[in-house]
Amino acid sequence: MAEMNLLHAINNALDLAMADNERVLCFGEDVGHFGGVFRSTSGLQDKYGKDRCFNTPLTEQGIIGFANGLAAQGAVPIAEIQFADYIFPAFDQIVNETAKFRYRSGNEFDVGSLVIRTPYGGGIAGGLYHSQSPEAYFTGTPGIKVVVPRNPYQAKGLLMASIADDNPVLFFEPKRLYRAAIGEVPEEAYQIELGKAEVVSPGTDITLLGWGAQMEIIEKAAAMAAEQGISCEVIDLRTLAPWDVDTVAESVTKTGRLLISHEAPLTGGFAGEISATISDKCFLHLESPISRVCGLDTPYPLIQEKEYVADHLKIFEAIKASINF
Amino acid sequence: MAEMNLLHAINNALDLAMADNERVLCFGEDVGHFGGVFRSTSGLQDKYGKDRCFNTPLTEQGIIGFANGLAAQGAVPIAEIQFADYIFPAFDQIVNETAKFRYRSGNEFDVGSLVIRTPYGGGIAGGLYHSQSPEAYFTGTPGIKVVVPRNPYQAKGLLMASIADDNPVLFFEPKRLYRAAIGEVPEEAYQIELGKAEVVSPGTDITLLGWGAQMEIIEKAAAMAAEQGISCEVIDLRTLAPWDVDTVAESVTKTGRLLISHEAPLTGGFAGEISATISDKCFLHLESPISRVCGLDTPYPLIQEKEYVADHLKIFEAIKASINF
Amino acid sequence: MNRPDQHVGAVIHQANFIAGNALEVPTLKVLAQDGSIYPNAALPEIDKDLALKIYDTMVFTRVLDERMVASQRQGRISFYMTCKGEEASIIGSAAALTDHDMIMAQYREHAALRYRGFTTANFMNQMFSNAKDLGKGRQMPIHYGSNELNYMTISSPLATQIPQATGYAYGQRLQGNQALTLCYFGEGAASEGDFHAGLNMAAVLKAPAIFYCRNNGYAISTSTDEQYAGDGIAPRGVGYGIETIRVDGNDCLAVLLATQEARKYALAHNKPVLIEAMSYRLGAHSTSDDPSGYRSKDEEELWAKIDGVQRFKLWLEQQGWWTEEQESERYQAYREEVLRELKVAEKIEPPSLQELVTDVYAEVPAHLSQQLEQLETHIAKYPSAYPSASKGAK
Amino acid sequence: MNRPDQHVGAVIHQANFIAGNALEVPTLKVLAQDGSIYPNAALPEIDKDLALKIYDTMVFTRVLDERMVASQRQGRISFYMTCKGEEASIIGSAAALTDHDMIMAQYREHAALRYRGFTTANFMNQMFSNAKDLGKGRQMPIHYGSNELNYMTISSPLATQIPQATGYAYGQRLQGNQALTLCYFGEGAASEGDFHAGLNMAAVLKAPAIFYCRNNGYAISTSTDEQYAGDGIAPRGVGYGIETIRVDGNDCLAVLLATQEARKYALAHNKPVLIEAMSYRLGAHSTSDDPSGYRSKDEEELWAKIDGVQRFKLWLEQQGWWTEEQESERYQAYREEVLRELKVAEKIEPPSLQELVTDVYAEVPAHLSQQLEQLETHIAKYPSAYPSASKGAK
Ligand SMILES: Cc1ncc(C[n+]2csc(CCOP(=O)(O)OP(=O)(O)O)c2C)c(N)n1
Ligand SMILES: Cc1ncc(C[n+]2csc(CCOP(=O)(O)OP(=O)(O)O)c2C)c(N)n1
Ligand SMILES: [Mg+2]
Ligand SMILES: [Mg+2]
Repeated sequence: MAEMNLLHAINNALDLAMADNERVLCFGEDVGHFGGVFRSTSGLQDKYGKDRCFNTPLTEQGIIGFANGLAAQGAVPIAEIQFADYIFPAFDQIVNETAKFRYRSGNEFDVGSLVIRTPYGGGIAGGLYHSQSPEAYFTGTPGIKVVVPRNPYQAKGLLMASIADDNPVLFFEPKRLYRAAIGEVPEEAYQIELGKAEVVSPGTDITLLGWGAQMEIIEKAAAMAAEQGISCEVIDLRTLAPWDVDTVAESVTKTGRLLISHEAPLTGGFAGEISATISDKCFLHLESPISRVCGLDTPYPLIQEKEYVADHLKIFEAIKASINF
Repeated sequence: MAEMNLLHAINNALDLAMADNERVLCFGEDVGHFGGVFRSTSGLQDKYGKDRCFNTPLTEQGIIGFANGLAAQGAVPIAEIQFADYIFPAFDQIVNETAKFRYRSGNEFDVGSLVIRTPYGGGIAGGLYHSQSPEAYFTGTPGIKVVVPRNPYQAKGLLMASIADDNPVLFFEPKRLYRAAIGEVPEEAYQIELGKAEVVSPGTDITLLGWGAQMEIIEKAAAMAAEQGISCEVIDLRTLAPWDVDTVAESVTKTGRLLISHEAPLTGGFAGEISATISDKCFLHLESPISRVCGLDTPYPLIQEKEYVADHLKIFEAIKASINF
Repeated sequence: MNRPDQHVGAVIHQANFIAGNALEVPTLKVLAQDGSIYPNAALPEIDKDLALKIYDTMVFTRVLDERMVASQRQGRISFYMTCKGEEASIIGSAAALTDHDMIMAQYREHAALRYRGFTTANFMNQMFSNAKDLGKGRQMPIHYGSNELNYMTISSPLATQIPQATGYAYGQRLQGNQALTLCYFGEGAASEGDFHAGLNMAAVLKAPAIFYCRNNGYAISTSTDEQYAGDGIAPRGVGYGIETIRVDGNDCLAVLLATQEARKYALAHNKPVLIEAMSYRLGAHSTSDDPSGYRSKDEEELWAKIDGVQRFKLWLEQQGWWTEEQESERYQAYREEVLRELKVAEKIEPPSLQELVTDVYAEVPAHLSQQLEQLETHIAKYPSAYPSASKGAK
Repeated sequence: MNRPDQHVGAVIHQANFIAGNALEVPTLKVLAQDGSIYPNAALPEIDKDLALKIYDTMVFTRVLDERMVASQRQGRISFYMTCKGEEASIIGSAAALTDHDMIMAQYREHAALRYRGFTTANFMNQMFSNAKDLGKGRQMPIHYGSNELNYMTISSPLATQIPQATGYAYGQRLQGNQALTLCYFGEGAASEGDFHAGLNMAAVLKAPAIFYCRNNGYAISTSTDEQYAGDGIAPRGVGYGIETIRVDGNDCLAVLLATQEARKYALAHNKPVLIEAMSYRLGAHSTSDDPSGYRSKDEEELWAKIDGVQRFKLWLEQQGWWTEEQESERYQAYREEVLRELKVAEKIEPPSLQELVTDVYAEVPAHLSQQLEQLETHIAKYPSAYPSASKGAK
């Protein structure tokens, strides 16, 4: 075990993967010598050479197109998109190509070895182009897995599992936690199974569901609720596509209440899909409407970030409203 | 009044808009002399000249980037994307630019005059790249309006309203109905207000909600249900973003049941958002879980299209299940 | 190190613009229209076997195109695209590769797939979307692919294969197995952003790829003067620092020569090469298209006269390698074969219902198993409404 | 009509590739390092007023950059980017335009905005995201924009402004008002697909746009040899059939001359022009960046020596238009002005809470009014937790 922040945990996962398999490659804008603008690929070029860890020209559609080709060829590409806000030029390569590669060819070809890493989310005074949480654009796309870790331990285990997984994985990293989240992380390789939500803390009155950086905020609200005698079951979804319906449904069947919180705007966010599915599965168990505490339906603001975000106070109020429904 | 198919209705709307305002321009791949691969811009170049109706080079990101610039300059661009399946290369220009143009500039600049037209949907033996219904990728993006007409009369009125609207509008045209849907359409200009759902036929037992080409299928199922003595209230949402929550909620408050059907895959489709919102608003009125009858969570198939789609039989079965819940 | 003198070649003191047409791009020609070799022309590496294999593929492609357009008209298949007019260009380039080289095509290059060994049955199974289609009946006709033959499955979205080819070739270079990737695309597709990304990345990252632009004059109805204002696609190569050549696409020997040289160069230097083959789409864009709406018969006839198949045949005859008798025999044989295989393929059952949910992921996830199960239950209620149940397939 | 002879210039019979560096791109230089004019050099249209306005903008920009980097270090603003090293390039090009011409910039071109008349207060209000910011406090520092000054609001996603500039210029042409669009972008951004789309469309659709590439050696840490393998960006112009010129970006007179000529050409012919200005990003990429991780002090010093501001000043002095005394006075005055306006701006309240939901659409739709209302109710419960309530803004 070693104490690592989230960046170190990711760097460590990449390092172990590259050491283990010479076909693993890391690339993206500024990823090479410089180690990425957040330094998550720091030291990898020195260790594994320029052919395996390198800068690309500044073109996200090119990066993912290139990565698709590499994966089809049998390499194990780990492509970085510098900010999730800049993943959209690569949208066609991801949604029409990555996600459909195996299906359209009848399994003659696939890009299952591909991992796309990208920092997402707000809370860093980044305004509308350095704060987005675009996960729902991808959870509605059959053929890719979507994974979001909440802390260093999870980040390493989930990233190693994503690299090993035989499907393309979009790995969203909560950049607000890169240096802020610190925890004990095993130094050796390990994997956390994809597709499984985790009950972070058990409870009886209401289920609180989230992922990534939002988990910390949900837990803070749960602690406030606990002081009021409300027992929250907190779940980290971890894999958003395909997602673990059973764990969530089981919890809601028990608690009778569900609150989902994410950073992205409310309308069209992934909470809507979860709410629709759980309403259906747990219809007779729900004691109050499923609550969604999310960003406002606007672009991500700058100076009014504090007001905009789904913070612990808003979640706490929504918990009370759900209990008192 | 004249009898028009859906293509004629659209062509007629474009013609009237161009005649009315010389700043209206129509362009896209093969849109000029040839009049578009579906012929919706037929005759417009002859009538209004090459400067106002023209072919572009083959680049969707370029078409929408160009259209954004034109709109900011004060022109009224109507850009065509040949198939909705090919809108993804333009995703960044739409989601990061079009949708955020006014907001990010504090209203110094806007692209409110822009309309993007694109044929969407299945049922034409088009397989995974000529059948997609990507509306939910856009309904989760604040800043754009999303409109889908169900027949020639609606198409003309909604398109003319979209052109007049001071917000960028994404206008999805149900290509399966281009020639198949025929109806009476006024020859003069008229608009159908955006943002308003339409109760197509009133009913008491269950609300059926959809949009575009799916309406025809929903109505067929409603007719089957009627034979069994089930009275369906059928609603065409028409504008998907921002959507008319009130009309839907009012209907569901009355009927106590809701079924939503769309062509796109279930998971992440816009039905999830509607279900989540209506569950919340109508929690105490719902007598059965909200039902979603949608495409399977796979890419759109070719030879197994009939099995894949949300057809009237599946909807009919779901209506019965909801009633018998 | 970025130095102030890095890009400074000559210095000028007047604002003289470089003209948009400043770069002179010559065209490589080897074979004259009458089947003779131009005086002093270099010849590609070619012997009788290779020449006959090329021509055999040309004949097969002509027959296939002719038959399938007819089948589409008869309603037997839903859609088709011919490569008529571009056979010399496509087959000549494919013939310069080894079987280990990957081909990533756009869609109009089935002649290259045939050259690689795709059987007539393979073609038919794909076009009839039956259970034997390697692609499991999921894509429209002509979206072929074969792992065994190193021919990447066609994807409809244009130009996406270009940066993918760069990645594929990069992977090949790292594996050091002296194989490269040839990427076909149209002059229309070359307007997409992916073209720019793919070529620039290949040059910077040293990917041994051959980018082969089929400039056939049209992208559906859009002629080249509405597609670009420069001198075609070739000058763009220089913009990326890529070795480039333009070739007469109706001249099979010129195409073969250019591609053979490109392959040698790319593998020796770990660098990409751009080839622009000038030709013409003699047929409609697809069976959904009617070109009379946007171009003249005169124009079509002008190009039909300089057809590459005819030119190559004249050369073969001059070598004494081909006769009119062989010609009619071969056409006859292929017509029969295509018709026979067509009849077989159209009777083969469609893929099983289960294939609706396979290959979305490497394994079928829980939610898709459930969706399939529900679907099966539903179909059982209405068997006559669904082809899979009514035809008894499964 | 697509004719077989259309693209056929010279014919060759050997497979001679055009080399990746076949196009020789000279560099325009007017002003030598010592402030003298090169013998025989053409001069731009410039008089004393214009020259002093240019230099005044240079001084202001240096002061602003210096002060704001310091302010960021002090934690007063969150972020900053300088245009240090590129002032001559940016101001020289902006000075060739009329006020009716639209400027669409990347982000490092605030000197051009200043040249247009953006006040010191305007700058400060944007960087402090206060209620007087034209952008309503929604974007990070340096994302300026002004409708009145025809300077499009900056957007962080790179290169998106390039095809937009094509559209804007096309609209200008149709309106026939003899105005054009100048579009700035970095050599890094030129790798994006939008660059390709924007330039090709401009050439084909005859949009009077000047595409101005600031080649400053780096895209964050990525040097030009990892960005492209060709001879910079200029040769790409020829790929699109666009008139092109390369200019010494540290030579303000050369930049001015090239841009003046480009403007005349673009308006006279309704065609785009590509200018590549060779310069160097003397500072860090942004205040979040530390260039010592990827480049040497030696390299930086090499470029600092050929600084364009110093060069222009020497020329002014040789004209007798500027003295050391004026120099120190002006620096002093701007330092005071910037500090004064900074102190004013940082005390101005933030935009009202209502601005959270305006401008998403032309009017505030029902669901956003509701969200705002709920938010107001919520904030009223926890006033101390939210800046808008605790600071009493609204
Ligand atoms: C991204 C995308 N946009 C549009 C289309 C529709 N489309 C199919 S083929 C075609 C024309 C392609 O022209 P070109 O690249 O010159 O190839 P050719 O058909 O001439 O062989 C178009 C516009 C598509 N398949 N993909
Ligand atoms: C689409 C997109 N990708 C990545 C980024 C992150 N980014 C911001 S500036 C920059 C480098 C730009 O370099 P260049 O175009 O040369 O401009 P310079 O900073 O040198 O002026 C990068 C990668 C972005 N803003 N947008
Ligand atoms: Mg073509
Ligand atoms: Mg740069």
